[in-house]
Amino acid sequence: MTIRVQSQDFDAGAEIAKISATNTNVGGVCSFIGVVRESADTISAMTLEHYPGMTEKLLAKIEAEAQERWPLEDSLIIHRYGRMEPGEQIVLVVTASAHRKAAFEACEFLIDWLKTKAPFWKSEETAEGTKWVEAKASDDQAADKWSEK
Amino acid sequence: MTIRVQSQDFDAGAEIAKISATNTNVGGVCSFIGVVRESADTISAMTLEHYPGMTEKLLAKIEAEAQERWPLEDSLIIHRYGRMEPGEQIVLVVTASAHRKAAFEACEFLIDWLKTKAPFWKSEETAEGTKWVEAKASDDQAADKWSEK
Amino acid sequence: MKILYFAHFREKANVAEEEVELPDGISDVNSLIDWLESRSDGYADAFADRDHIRVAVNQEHVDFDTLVKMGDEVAFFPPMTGG
Amino acid sequence: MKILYFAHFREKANVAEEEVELPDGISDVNSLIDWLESRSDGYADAFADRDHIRVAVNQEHVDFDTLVKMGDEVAFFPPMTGG
Repeated sequence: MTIRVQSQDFDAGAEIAKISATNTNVGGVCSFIGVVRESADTISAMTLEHYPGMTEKLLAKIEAEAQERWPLEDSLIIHRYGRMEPGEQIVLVVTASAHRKAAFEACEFLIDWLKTKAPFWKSEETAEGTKWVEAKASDDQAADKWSEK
Repeated sequence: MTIRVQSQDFDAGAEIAKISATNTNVGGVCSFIGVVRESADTISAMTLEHYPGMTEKLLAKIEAEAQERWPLEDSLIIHRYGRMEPGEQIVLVVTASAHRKAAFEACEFLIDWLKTKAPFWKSEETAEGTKWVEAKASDDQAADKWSEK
Repeated sequence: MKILYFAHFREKANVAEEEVELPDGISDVNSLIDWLESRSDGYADAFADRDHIRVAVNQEHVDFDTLVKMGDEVAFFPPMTGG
Repeated sequence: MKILYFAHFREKANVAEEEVELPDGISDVNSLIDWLESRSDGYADAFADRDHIRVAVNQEHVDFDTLVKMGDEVAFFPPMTGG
């Protein structure tokens, strides 16, 4: 049940190991690491801007929602902001549960949600200069599939 | 594209970090760690037996199938055998792809498959002695959902 | 009222954060945007495509018909692209 | 023919691995199981619940009507419980 919004990099392996050792009710730990990818435009770097205050508030809210929807023993979200080069880690989501299905679903729910509902904005440095990344319809669809009836 | 069947423990964090650094086409790395859980019968330990030779062959086959079905940049399966106590790691699956959906699906496919189709058998040490773990219908259903039409 | 601008809103309006005195007749987000647009070409450009405006009032994501008043913190930004 | 036994098959038949000479009339997995069952109470017990027998021939998971012959490696085990 930890949230960190930070500019510095993180040690994903160490963070995952910590969650994995939470308690002996944990049967499965699912994690997702988002990494800056070199796209077709050969990005030299991207910069993530966020809304300090609102970000932390929303992340806490969505983590609480994941806790309510799935029987999680523990969870962790780390999201970076600032300038990052290809290969650098952007985001880490870790979920631990007695059962693997809950761990997988909660992890995917959290990352789908971060993509579309957390106040972060990416700009990319391309050959033609810096431009804001457009939101993707596929990300909205991924987030919508978790909407409760 | 690595498979290891071994009795010794592994450093999940270091393994995940290695996959994550594969190449700059990787946008997302999904991983799952299966851990020995203390169940209602308060297991003191479990022992995993396997079919040497057939295990490695089947794991290579299923990893190749995952590579065919999803655009993976890299993948790793480590599965232990032997005696393990609660809190110990049993299995690690890591998948890396340009896109998170492929990484998540391939990772879940591999672990669902390992649960039901890889020649491993668990016995648990309980208060009443050692007993073989029964296969679960829920695991079969999880594996069946990946069957191709 | 404190207004925050993120991403291309900040770049086009050329301001990250400002304190404004609201003129009469501004009751909700819609009328606030109408007024901001009228302030300069930069603001007009920033708010030109209303389908791509997202707004938070006091750090809650809200609709354009949400009421606003002096003392609120209002933020304008495009659709989120985190993760 | 080499026969391997895993999990409760090994415990009940009290053997992990054996080389057997097949008597006449054994052509497929079904008839092989019939013969093995007849060898002792331990084997009979191991193979009593046919719904829970899984079999591999030359390390390929197969059905009971699969043909078997001398030189094959046949393995018996319960449904898998890995992961």
